Amino acid sequence: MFDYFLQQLIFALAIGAIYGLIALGYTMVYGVMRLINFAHGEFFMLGPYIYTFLFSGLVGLGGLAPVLDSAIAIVASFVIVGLLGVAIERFAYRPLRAYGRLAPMLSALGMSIVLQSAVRVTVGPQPVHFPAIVPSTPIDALGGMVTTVQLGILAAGVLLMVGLTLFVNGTRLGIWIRAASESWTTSSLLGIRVNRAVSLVFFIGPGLGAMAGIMYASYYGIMQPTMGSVIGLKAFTAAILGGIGSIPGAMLGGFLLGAIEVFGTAFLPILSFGYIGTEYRDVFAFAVLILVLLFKPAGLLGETVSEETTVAKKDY
Amino acid sequence: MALALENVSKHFGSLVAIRNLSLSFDVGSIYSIIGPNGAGKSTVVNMIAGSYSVTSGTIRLGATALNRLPKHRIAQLGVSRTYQNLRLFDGMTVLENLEVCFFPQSWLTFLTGAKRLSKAERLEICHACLAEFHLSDVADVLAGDLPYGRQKILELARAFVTQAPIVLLDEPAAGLNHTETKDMAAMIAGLKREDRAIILVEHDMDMVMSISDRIDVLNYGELLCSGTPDLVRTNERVQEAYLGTTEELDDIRKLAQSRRAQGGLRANAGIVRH
Amino acid sequence: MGNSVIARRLGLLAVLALCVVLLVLVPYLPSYYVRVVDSILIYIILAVGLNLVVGYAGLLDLGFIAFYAVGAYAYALLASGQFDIHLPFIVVLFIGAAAGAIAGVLLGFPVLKLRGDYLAIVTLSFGEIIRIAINNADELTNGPQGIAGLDRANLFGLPLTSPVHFYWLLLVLTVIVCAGVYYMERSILGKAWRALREDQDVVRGLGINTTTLKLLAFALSAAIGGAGGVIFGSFQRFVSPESFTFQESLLVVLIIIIGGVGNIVGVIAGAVVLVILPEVLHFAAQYRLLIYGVVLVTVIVLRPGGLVSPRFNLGFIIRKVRTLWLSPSKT
Amino acid sequence: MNRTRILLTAAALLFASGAMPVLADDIVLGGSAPMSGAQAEFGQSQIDGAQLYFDQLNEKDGIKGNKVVFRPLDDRADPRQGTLVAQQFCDDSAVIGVIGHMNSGVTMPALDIYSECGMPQVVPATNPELMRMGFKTVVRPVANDFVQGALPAKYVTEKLGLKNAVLVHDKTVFGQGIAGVFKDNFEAGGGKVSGTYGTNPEDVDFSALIASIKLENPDVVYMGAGMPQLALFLKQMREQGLKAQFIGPDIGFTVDFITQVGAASAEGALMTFQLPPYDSSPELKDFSDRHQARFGRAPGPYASLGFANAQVMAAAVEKAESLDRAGVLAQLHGVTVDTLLGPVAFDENGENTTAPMYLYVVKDGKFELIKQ
Amino acid sequence: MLKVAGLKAGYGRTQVLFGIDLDVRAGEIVTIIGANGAGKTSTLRSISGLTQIYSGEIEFKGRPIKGLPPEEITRLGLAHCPEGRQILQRLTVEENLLAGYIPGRGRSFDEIRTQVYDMFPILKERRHSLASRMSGGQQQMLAIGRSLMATPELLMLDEPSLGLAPKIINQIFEIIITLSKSGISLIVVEQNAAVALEIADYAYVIDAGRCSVEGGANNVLNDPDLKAAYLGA
Repeated sequence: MFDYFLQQLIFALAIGAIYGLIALGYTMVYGVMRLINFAHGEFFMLGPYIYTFLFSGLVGLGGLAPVLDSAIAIVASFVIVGLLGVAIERFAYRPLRAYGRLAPMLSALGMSIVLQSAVRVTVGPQPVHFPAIVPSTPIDALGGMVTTVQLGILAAGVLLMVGLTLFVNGTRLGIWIRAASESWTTSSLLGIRVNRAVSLVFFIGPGLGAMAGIMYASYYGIMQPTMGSVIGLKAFTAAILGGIGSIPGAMLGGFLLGAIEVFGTAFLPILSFGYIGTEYRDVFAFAVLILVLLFKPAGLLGETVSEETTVAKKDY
Repeated sequence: MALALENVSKHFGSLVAIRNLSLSFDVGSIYSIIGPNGAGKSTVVNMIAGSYSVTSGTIRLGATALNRLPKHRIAQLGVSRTYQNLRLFDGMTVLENLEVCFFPQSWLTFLTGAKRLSKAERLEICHACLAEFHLSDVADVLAGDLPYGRQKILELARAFVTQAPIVLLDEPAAGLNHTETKDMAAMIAGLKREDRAIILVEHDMDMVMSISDRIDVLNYGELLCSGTPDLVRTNERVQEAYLGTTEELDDIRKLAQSRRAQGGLRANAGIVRH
Repeated sequence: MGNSVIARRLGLLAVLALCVVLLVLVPYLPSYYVRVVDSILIYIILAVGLNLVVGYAGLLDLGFIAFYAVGAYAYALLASGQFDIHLPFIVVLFIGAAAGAIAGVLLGFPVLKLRGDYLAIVTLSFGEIIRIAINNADELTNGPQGIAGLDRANLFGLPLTSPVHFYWLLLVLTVIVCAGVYYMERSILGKAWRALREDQDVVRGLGINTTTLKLLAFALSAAIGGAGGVIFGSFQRFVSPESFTFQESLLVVLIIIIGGVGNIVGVIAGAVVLVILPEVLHFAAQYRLLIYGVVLVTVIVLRPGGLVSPRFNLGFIIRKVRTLWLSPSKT
Repeated sequence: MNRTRILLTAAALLFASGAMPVLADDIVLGGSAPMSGAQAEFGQSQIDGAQLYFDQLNEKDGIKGNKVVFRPLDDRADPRQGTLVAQQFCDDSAVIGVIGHMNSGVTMPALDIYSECGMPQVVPATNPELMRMGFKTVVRPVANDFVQGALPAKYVTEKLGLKNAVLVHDKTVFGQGIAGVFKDNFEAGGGKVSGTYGTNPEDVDFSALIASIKLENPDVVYMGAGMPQLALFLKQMREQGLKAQFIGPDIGFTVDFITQVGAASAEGALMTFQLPPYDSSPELKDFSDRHQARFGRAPGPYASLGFANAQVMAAAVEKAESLDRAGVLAQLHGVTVDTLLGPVAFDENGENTTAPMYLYVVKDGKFELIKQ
Repeated sequence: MLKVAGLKAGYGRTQVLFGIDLDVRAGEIVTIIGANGAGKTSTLRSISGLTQIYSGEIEFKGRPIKGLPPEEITRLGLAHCPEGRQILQRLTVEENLLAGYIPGRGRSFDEIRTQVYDMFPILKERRHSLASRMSGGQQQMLAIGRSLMATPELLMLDEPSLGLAPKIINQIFEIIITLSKSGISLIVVEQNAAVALEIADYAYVIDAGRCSVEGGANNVLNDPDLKAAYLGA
């Protein structure tokens, strides 16, 4: 049984790292804009498509060593998707800032439809094989089995998370983002160009989403235009679970959701003597989410906002 | 009906806002709570109204302990209040701002247990209240469109419309000019009734001194002094709390003078009244 | 009485007459258009219901379709061969509304203390839980197969067989729902909701239990959703989990926002636009969704407050009619 | 206000452009499947297949000298949209036959509408229930899920002698239905099903599920699901070293399946399909080439199905005495056609009596027909 | 240094300033006093670009700044230390300082930080603790220190003594004098009128959104009418 548990833990970590990376994008955008960016899942989807386009382009042009081609394509995907995020914020969200919180959310929904349909009509609706960036080799780990791809994902995920944490905590730009997510007014009084901080967030968030998309496509070997919808919703759930607006919360939420799903699948049927099948996995995940929120209304690492700390007018 | 604070303390994290405060208020009088900024005046109001929880001690209205009750229950028991910053329902008309106070007495009494009033009765009360506060002419104007002074009065009207026995007024004169403040003071004085206690938190000393039956002075969350306006006015500790001690001031004064010695500053320019 | 008043009265009369004529003419359209109008009416009912929660009480509910599903399945279970129960339509309509309300209270009771976005995600989760549960409860709901062959609705002996029949039924129900919600909006309950949206804290200070207030909004809105579901079930005569996806919830929210939050006229406009748009876009084949998205974003960026200005609401129209007709000197 | 006017004008223009003229003696046939949204891939492939056949007909002077106009409408896999599409076809008296819908859930509420306006309908949806609802306006050339689930069950129990199976399905009408049929036949053949697991249609990560299936140690895994889930599942199964015989339904019969799984991992997987291999006959080879030439891509998952459905519909129109719905309907049940999928004839319910089904195995990175 | 003429401003449809005129000269400490809600804070917010301005002119160092976004105004050397301190609670002390630092104004972060730490040793001591963990007085010091990170030429302090113990208040006022000596011009908005007038050079009294009285601080302090108005005597 220990082997089994360990094996499941490995799966949970791999998928959790991906959820966590996407959740970061939600949480950062939410932090500075108080916006649920429904289009975020599409940045995740764009990642592998743009990577493939660039990689095959590089190879077509003669290319360098495959490792280099791949690295260039990965970095360029980050940048391109990031810039796209910045542009979308500029044109679809910024004009709506003065109109409460529903209008930008609707705009985000619209953008999600636009991005997904745009990819579908240009490259077709069918799932496309995505060649693994790292060859998948199984390695025996304490009775469990872990593949190099899983290790790579975990490593890349943790690396990006650590990198982001260092960036946000240790650099001036990072401080700007954190300041802006705490208070736009104060930040602007300090001379922080809040719009640039927002743009930065809309660069990093989608960029990380694209990275998660590439990792995901590489893990499962496919990409398709709809791949962002469901996983986007899940990552959003993860962000809420961890406490939306909190960067460590998003990572925790991601890993936790991964664990809930994996262990839900693995143990629900056993624990319920077969009455609750694996098809109830998502019900289980949502139920856990609701339970967590009932006891920690602001998520696990979110700040509990009570009437005493802010007497906020209008929730949205 | 009497409202009493018994050994009430309030901590915000490590900060002690109110320390072992005991006060009691009876119907039929106007009370003022004064004190320097940060002394805990608003905290007292917020604790009575149930916006803040009480760290220790008890607040009683008659025989009922108010702390631990949810805020709306406290209001239903007869505590109404105004807010330091205007908090009207800006998008609703003046009349609607009052009408909504009678929600507990509407057809939904099965949820609130209050005495039911018909719509006509409710409207009658509201109109009477508008007349009393000279707001009848703007009954159908959106509250947010009123000038500041009248918004303040509307907030006052909202606190009194339900005839609550305990009314908490949090800085009703803030932002008003002298004439308006005087009018406000007269209005509040006129609202004094046998079955009502008005508790006022206010900075404007003219107003406080002119209408209060008793003044409680708070400093650092503790009661500094309590008594009639005359008593409070002559109390030295009150003077100190508002002005700081003379010795401490002297140091600053010296520093200031040494700075001003460099000259070229307007410290002695004449007064211009606009 | 001046000429201008008469002219304006005539103008108003003409506009009203035009509306009535348009509504009366609908049954003479080809069935497809009637069906589209039926769809619009169903979505108006749903959106007016959801608007109680989103527009008036200011709570973002992303799982509204769950109540719609509850209503639709109520009809499917109580008026079909599934368990060979065949209750009359009108009875199930009330049962569906009640079941919706109960579901609303069950959901609302624990979660209404949550703040905006957390409430949104919890309602979303609830919607998904209901859908997945329906999809998995094979013995009760046939799971993904859905329940087919629901009874033809029968109203006091008149069978409802064609889209035109449903048009009249839906028109009457839409008017009832809109009028009911309009009345509620103007009642003290509506005022309390508006106050709640502006400043929840102060509302509590007025002695109003905000949780109860929200719960009422939730229950009423869920009841309307449930009733809408019953009609949908009887109209479609087939229910399956595919009709109750998260996207449908979003569609109803979109209708409200794009029309103008908290405004019945806006909701009607939103439903008309968002139901007709995909129909109009059929010519675009695979580009349909792309254009739909582009139009959506463009509209919202150009008119972020919704298509219909908040001033132009039902109350405004009624006042206009009243003043022009009853006391023309005032205008 | 100006913006409002722009929006209104744009809306009016869009509305106006919806109507397209049709020449009087054209034969108008409708088609409907999801062309946008999550299932667009499958829907579009079917529409493409049908379009290909009608193009081919029109090149040779159409039917009785009349040009065939194929009018596909998107139903987004949404039952409500489906009824609207059905009504639109019914209202347009020019439309004398419809091929659709792809999803059983969309077809069910639409059947009512089609039958009321006497619309001859060729249905690609495979749920067995559909043809038992008693509608007389509809035929189904494609084998229903009974045949498809039964064939591999028989094969593994009888030929391979495997007796311990685990079922996985995606809780869709198709997936769950076909897994159920397999189960019945597998148990009838003496096998034992040691577990049935449901997933979600959009799932991509099955690793946790596979790890727990491993505990059952099955020798057959039957999966009723769509693509890419079939491929993902098999890939992850092999990665975890679960060696059981994998069987899937027709959706997996694509080249993509093998690329996505990887040739080595896909080796030995069994797949059912209504068609002999594309290179097995000149017609099929021709179909594949034409598809490539017309749309610039290989036939999608349901393209051949769409093609065959179009053949059936065209045959009924060909035989019709009058070129209207009644004329076509009178012939619909009686047609016998030699389609791309093999010979087709219908029973009283409209089910294909001769619906063929083929079993394939992946060998050396290719699907190879198993001769029975 | 700063000239404000005929400033009218408000929030949406609610006008709160009805004509404010200010003149702040280089090296001065100017205090704005007035009743709670009279418009003192709104005046500062309007100067900083946080409030919607209906009409009037604002000039800083001879340059019109009306309509500029707050961050650009700060970057010109006009810092605003807001009411209630507005410390970024989730940041540490040093991060708050870093947030306030504006690069490219001639001085390095380290340089100014050292200066701020010299002025407020307690901040150096607690540089790594979360700002929310600091006491009110420490937060006020942090707020001032943070404003200094922008190397302002004019610093506007809104109610620096709010809610602080007298001892701390005195410290804050001493710091204000020190700042002034170092060449920074200051506007101090104060409830605590008596002390403010002691240290200021020039005073404006604001009443219901208008400047009602202005004059040299010494004269305002000793004016019997004004004394009565603020001390209730």
